[in-house]
Amino acid sequence: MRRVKAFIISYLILMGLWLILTGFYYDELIVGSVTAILVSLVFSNKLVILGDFRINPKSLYCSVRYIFVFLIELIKSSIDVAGRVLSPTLPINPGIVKVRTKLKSGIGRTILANSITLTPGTMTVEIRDEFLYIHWIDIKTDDIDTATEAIVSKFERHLEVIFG
Amino acid sequence: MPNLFALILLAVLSILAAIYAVLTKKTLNAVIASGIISLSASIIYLILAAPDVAMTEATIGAGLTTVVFLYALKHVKGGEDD
Amino acid sequence: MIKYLLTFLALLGIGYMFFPLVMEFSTPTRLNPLAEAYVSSSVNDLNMPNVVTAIVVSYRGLDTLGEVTVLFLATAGVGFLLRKRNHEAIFRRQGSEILRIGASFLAPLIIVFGVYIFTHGHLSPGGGFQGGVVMASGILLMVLACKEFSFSHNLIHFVESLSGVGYVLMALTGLLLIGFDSFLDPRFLPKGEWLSLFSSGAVPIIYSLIGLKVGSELSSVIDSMQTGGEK
Amino acid sequence: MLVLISGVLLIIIGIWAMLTRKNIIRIIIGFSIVDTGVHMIIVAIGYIKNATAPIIDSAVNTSSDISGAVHVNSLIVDPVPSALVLTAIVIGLAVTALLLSFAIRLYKVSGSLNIDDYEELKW
Repeated sequence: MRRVKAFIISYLILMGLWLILTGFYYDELIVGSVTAILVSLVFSNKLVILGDFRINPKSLYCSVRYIFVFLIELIKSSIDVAGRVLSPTLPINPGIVKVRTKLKSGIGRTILANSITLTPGTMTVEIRDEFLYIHWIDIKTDDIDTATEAIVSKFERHLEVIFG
Repeated sequence: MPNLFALILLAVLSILAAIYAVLTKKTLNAVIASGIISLSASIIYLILAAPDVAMTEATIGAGLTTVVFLYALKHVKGGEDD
Repeated sequence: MIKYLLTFLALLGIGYMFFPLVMEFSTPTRLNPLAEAYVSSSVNDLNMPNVVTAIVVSYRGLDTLGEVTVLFLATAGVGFLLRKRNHEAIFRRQGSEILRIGASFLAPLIIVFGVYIFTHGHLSPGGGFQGGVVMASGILLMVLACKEFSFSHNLIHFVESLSGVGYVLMALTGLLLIGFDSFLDPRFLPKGEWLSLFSSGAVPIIYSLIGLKVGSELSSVIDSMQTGGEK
Repeated sequence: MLVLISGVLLIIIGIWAMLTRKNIIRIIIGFSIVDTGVHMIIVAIGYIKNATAPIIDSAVNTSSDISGAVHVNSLIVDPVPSALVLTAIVIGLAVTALLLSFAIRLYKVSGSLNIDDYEELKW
């Protein structure tokens, strides 16, 4: 069941890429479908991770909301880091903190780590079991739970609904 | 005119990278310099209105050739033998 | 000292050989008759916008067949020189979880992009060689990121043989259907509509077969270089 | 013209590398530089001033006569050198890979990359 779901999702993603590249024509649809089905079949062992995606109204709502949450965080932290760079005293205190994540599925953890990396000021260095090691431009605390609250939880809340 | 300026810049860049590839002591640096030559050559082809050749040079010359060289360097332990 | 002098003289001689080429060269202002003929027959005969593809696949198709043969021989040579002595897996460090999942998510997208490049070789820049290399770079990403990833050699060899045989069969079909002097002639399929995917005869099919062949051959070159004949 | 000169210079630099270096990998790098130089020369010969790419789409001015045959009116670059270089680049990669695998074999057999250490073929 998980494999079938992963197959359908990967087919939709590959077909979406094909239609973005070509435009919506009858003959492009045929060739694109054949290509997407073949590639999904060949990579089905690897793409089985996509089966973690939950398809229900709540998770779709959360996916859309996650994009906005991410964009807002991106803008907020960009302004923060720009302010630090421009201020003459250079108020930075860099270092690596350890945080905990509750996410189990691999693709959810990858999206979490990439979101943390993409927001300026924080960068995921390594991921081991349930711990993420994050390079932070201004360490406020080195306690695991407080750091988790500050960096991870705002993303994790939504990803938990989507991927579990 | 901006095309001519870019052409001069790229031609000079590729020749400098070639001289560096010959003169440098480290083989790894020479490999990366030859990748830079291919990359600037591919942009030159784009300016000379040959997009097919530019695509081929960018993917093969700058991409796969460099990777194949790096794999070879891994097997000859860095290749510093000069 | 004498060695440097000799080298310098040799380089000077080579430079002198190119001297007339550079001095007497003037950028032409219009196409020569051969190119003119290729352009007009590519547009009118084959209904194909990309003239370079028309030359590579159709008018100079025999060159391309020879080139695919050269590529095959070089691949076979690399595989022979760097063959594995025993079939133990060599030690490689495992990539991190983010890298593995990101790579296995990206590689199919890269391969679909490669397929797009070689199926649209007759409409836009690109074609079998470029698309094949893009596909091989997707395979390279998987090989670099995942330790346990061993792409099925049987599948690769199957794709390679199938596309090679298909290419020659396409060439022979032109010979059978059109006439005695039409080896590699793609006009046995309908010309189709201008700028649509199924147009310009059999060119998209031939270029796709070339793309699959180049992609699988370069993937096996990457695999041989990566194992490198470890003892 | 400019590209032509830089192609010639690349060829000369590549041959310089092949003549003076002792390391086999460096000789192969010289070979690939010569390769790029030759491609540059061929592409530069096919260029026509103020021309567009040889792809006949809506950007190119065309007209059709009574019998339906299409004539290309605006200037496009010579497609023949492009097609030749296209195949030459791919063959260049194959030859480079073959040369490198020879170098790896030589290193595995005798543990050296210096061409002065290979004296079996001298007479």
